[in-house]
Amino acid sequence: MRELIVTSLTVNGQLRELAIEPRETLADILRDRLGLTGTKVSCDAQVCGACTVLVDGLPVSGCTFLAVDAEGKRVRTVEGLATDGVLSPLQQAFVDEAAFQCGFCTPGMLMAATALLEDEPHPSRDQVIHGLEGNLCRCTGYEPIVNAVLAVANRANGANGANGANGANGANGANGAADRGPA
Amino acid sequence: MKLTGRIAIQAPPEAVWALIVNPISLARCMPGVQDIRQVDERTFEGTISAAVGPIDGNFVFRSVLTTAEFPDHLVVAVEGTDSVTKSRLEMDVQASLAAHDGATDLDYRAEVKVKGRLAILGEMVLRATAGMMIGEVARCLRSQLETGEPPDPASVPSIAGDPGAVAPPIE
Amino acid sequence: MIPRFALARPRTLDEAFSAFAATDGDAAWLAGGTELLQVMKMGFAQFGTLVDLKGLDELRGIRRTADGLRIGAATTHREVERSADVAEAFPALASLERGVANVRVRSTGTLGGNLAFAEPHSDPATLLLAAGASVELAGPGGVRALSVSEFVLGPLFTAREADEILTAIVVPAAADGEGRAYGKLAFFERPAASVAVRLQVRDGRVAAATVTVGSITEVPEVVAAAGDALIGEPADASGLGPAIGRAIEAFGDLDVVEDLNGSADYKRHLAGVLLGSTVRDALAEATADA
Amino acid sequence: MRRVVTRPEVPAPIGVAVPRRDAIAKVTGTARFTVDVDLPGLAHARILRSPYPHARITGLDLTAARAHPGVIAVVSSADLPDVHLVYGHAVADHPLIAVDKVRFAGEPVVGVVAEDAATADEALRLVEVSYEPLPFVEGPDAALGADAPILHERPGEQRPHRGFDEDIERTHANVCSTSRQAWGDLDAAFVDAHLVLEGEYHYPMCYAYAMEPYTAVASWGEGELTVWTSGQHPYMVRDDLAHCFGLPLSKIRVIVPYVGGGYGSKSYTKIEPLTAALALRAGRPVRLALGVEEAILTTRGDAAIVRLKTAFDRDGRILGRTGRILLDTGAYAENSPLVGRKAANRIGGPYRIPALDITCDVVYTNTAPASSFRGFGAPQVTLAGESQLDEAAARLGIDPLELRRRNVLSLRERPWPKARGLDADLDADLSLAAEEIEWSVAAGPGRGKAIALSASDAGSEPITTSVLRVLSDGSVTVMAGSTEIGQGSSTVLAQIAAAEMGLDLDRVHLVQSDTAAVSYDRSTGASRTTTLMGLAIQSAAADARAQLVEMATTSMAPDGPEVTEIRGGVRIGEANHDWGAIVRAWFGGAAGEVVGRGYLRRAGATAEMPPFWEIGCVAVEVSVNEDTGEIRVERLVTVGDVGCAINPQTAEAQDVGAAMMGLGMATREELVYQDGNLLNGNLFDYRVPRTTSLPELRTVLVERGDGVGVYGAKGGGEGALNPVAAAIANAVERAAGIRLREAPFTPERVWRALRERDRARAAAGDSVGEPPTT
Repeated sequence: MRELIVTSLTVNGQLRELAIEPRETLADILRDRLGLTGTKVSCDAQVCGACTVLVDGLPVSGCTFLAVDAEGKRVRTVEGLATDGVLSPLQQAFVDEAAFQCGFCTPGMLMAATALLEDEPHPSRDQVIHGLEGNLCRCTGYEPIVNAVLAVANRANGANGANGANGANGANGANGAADRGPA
Repeated sequence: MKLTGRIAIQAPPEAVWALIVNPISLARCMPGVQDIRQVDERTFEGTISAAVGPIDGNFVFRSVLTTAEFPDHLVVAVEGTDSVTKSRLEMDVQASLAAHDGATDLDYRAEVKVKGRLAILGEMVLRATAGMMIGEVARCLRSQLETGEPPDPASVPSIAGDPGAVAPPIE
Repeated sequence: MIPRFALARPRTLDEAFSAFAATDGDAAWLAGGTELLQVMKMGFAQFGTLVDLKGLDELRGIRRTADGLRIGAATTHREVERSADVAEAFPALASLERGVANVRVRSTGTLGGNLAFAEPHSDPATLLLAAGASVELAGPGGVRALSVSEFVLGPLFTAREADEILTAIVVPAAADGEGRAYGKLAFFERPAASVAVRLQVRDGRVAAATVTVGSITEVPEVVAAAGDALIGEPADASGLGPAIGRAIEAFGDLDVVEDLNGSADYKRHLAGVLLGSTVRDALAEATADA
Repeated sequence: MRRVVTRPEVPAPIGVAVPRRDAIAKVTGTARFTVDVDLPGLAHARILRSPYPHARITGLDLTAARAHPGVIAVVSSADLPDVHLVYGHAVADHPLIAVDKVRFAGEPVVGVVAEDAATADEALRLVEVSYEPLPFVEGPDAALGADAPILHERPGEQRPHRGFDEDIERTHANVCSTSRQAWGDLDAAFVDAHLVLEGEYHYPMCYAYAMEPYTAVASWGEGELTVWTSGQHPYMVRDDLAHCFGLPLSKIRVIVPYVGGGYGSKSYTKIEPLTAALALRAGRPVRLALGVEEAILTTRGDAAIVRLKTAFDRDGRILGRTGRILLDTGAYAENSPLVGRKAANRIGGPYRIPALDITCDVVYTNTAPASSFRGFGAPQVTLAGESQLDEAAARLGIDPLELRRRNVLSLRERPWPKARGLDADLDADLSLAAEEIEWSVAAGPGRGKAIALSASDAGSEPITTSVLRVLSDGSVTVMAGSTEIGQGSSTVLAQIAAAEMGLDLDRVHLVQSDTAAVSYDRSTGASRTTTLMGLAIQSAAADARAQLVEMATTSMAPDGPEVTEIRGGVRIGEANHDWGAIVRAWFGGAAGEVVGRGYLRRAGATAEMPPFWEIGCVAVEVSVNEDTGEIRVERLVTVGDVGCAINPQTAEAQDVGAAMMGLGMATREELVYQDGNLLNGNLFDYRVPRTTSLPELRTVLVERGDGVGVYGAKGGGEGALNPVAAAIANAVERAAGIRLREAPFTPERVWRALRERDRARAAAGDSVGEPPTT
């Protein structure tokens, strides 16, 4: 006998209602029930951050967050970052800086960085480094990821914000995405 | 993992020996023993339910008494499998008794090897679990022996290290 | 893969106890799930029912009381970390919480869940022990309060009965001239060694001191001799130097357990390294408004 | 990034950091990985693994598992009589599921296929297996003991893809393979020596932690097998599948979607035969998606013990080097015989060594199998080789940079008699590294600097093909069997095709890694793709262009003006025609297609082995925490000597990623076994670098056009990893006066070395002692 719990949640702005087994994780239902396979599961132990999604604005590990606990909550995934086919400034910065290689950590990294910037729009390099410490990337060595986040932060600051010293790439980033709307 | 320790018991060594050399009576002192049965003269099997960290499972075990030479040479090999992770526990226990002032010091040395997922719980958890079980055994031995009468020394069983030796009597 | 379970979602403590009782013991309490669900995934535990405590209002929220702080057990690390009350009344806890695991675990994991799990390589218990905190347990038979040392009995092992719920953590207010601090070193996901210090300064001298260690021993422990070594000493960082040396010597008696972080003597040494900086942090707080 | 470019001019878009072609898919979550492959009727598999490091399987009861609702198939080796169970591309010793016995804790014993993975998991718990434990062995020294338990009673059959020419010798029952590299008069070298250094160096078992764990989907239909896999080498996997299932190569289709990191750990065959066997018994398509904990038990890197002796003259010139390397391959050969071959080749480093004699034994132990891992033997042996250079420098009072300059090979000089001459100017690279790390400026207190080098005989066998199709609108589809594993091959190869056909990049489409659609490429590894697939594409493009020019002549100017090839087409008289116009004209309608092909083998420019030398050149500045023993790499310099950076951004990214991985392995990464169990087989306790590990970076790309590849390119992506551990060890020596020979340099190991140093100084009456500074 499988107990199913009818759960309503908003995923990337769309209200969804699903009958969910209690054991199913948010990553399970996003991937297997809603076809949102951008969210990836790697360590399955809340260490690597590949499955990071936002629930009511907070980053959580989709691999260990019970889907039934998303009842009534707003869930955001990598698929919800771009609007009308236009990349978010952070996504664009990831493209510009090549802040990915294999791409398996990227959805989680983008969500973690999105939460970071929503929480602190003007982070220092040190804040970015510490804010993303819980998201692993095995390909890049992190430098381009940190630069991409700082590029967006510096753009939000104006080209010569408080973090100008950190943002060697800020100017390039700003040019690259100047017409893509506010950060 | 190695465990060593001493249990001081206010009873003569003969009484302590009689109890520990007999798996059935010793089992009564082990917390969580569900059943124990004799396979041959030196082999016993049984089930212990125990909590190891988050794991609440049954350990099916088999113990073989390889040496029992009163008073200072008791060797038991125990191997068991837990029902939850199917991990395997191998334990070699050596015990010796020393008498002083009508009391007995039971010194034990155990080497425990864990094969399987249980091992990743780490030594801290395993050691603590073993420590709690040994504590229980010590309490039980004392409560059984420190009030009871010592047995007749002539009945104290002893077997040599080789398998052909005389088996201990089983109650 | 989390094994299948049924979910009960009570709204009150009484509903929770009934739900638990109905399972014939085949149940566990669920809060943030960061520890429990992980253990279930690893195949170490399986329960017919999880009783979710997140719907119990009485387990949530942080309150300042006349005696100190009362933190509902289901308060998340993030809520503790960002609480203005905690920042003011117990800044060392806020700072500790900023370093617990990672931002995702802090979003969902709860302070009560952390303590109830009693993972030996964990942050909060060591500081709470030094701070003289207690935990409140509610069971079908009533409510009881235990000190942290009474509560944490072993690694992954507490005094909580299976049908009891950890409802709150109560931290006494800092006395005048009191400072509390926590320090840790972590080489892997969890701390390798941690130290907490609570000390009180009167008339330029250390009047009271408690030193605790965590992650190096099976449970967080008060090292009484280490605290004693600080008492009566001048309350400035340089003046305390020799006393800190004596306090570190007291770590020699600890039963330190070797693990992947290192062997016993190395972990003991790390605790000693941490003690100096942690005492200085506690001292800074104690003398901040003096 | 600093670029040093002396190569000739290159056509667009070569040398340009064009945005990666996988960028949009990867930042929007639409990039498809194997775990995202879904099929109608897809069933899910889970694997029961041995808890024992070595045991005979004495009983198996699958009844309860088979009866569990939702279970489709429960499979042990006994259920696969129609499958050739033992595979292995080098040595066939690896059963796809345990047969009679298990050789490491974590070996697959039973597979369950069910409607969903949770049900399969439940059924696993109902399987009863009884084992008779056997004595087991950990560590290569123990495995070579006289009474050591034997893992493989019979040697596995040698197979053709072992990657080297000589036969595998089995000198001990637990020796999987032995390789020797030797030249010169070693005795003379040591007799003449002014200084002989001898030391033992340890390199740990490491886990690549590709964030995507091994995943495969298998589907049978009409006697044909289709497998989607996270593997790097689809064509090698196809070979093993053909062997296991007795099928012709043409009946097997292996498709590799985007791969979530490989670093060598996904080379060759992993779980594909098992997945296909489960699908065969289930009669349904099956997905087997391992978790990370299972992935760790599937493949790790070879641990190494290196006992090395090097003779120097009084000026620091190397006279000879000898030693023995023991590689711990775990339970199965996998690709370790080749790792062993390469370790023996690479231990000399890029130095002029008159005499050398190195033996490398690859040894079986009861641990998870080891195989290819980025650097491939080089990190293991470079720790030893480069450490001894700095040890010699210190003993002889010579600056370590100067000592390297005295020994380093010149351009075109052969490292050993039959090898290709070195295709790099390493003396110049050393200067660049020295400039960037500010070698002449002393490091601060508690800090030290070091520069280290490596050169790897890379590229693997040059067996590669490509098909380039010129479509009727003039756009081009390139078929290239190289896998996109994050290194950027989908971008770089398209850039090469665009440049060779004279097209804009958006006119080129690349199809990769589908054995039914794309012609053969040996492998995506050994840093070979840009160089070797690049050459195959270049040759396919030349073939297509030659055909098109010929077609233009016959169909567009049969009697007329001369046809000259121009960029992107031909000029006939005063008119330019693009490739599409020629296709349409020749076929005589609005349709048609011209197919160019490129074949690469050991011939011509790629006749000599190795196809190229992969260079590692790094510099570090480290600090040592005297209290805790923690090492921090404060600054990291990488000099990427890649001949020609087709895409400077991806070339730099590969270098930095490799160096950071090396940093993790040098300082923290190590799989720890105890009593036959892996104790830290999870991400809690196996620590890979994080954002907080990031040093201040300086990167240099060097492009001298000296590689064998297109526009003088040669491989990169592994080189920067290889010397990192040695560089850190050498820098620590200069920072703190301790010599670390056992990686990883964990805080405790460093702390112990510091204490030992203090004791030694105290004994020498030098109680404080200033550490030597750079």
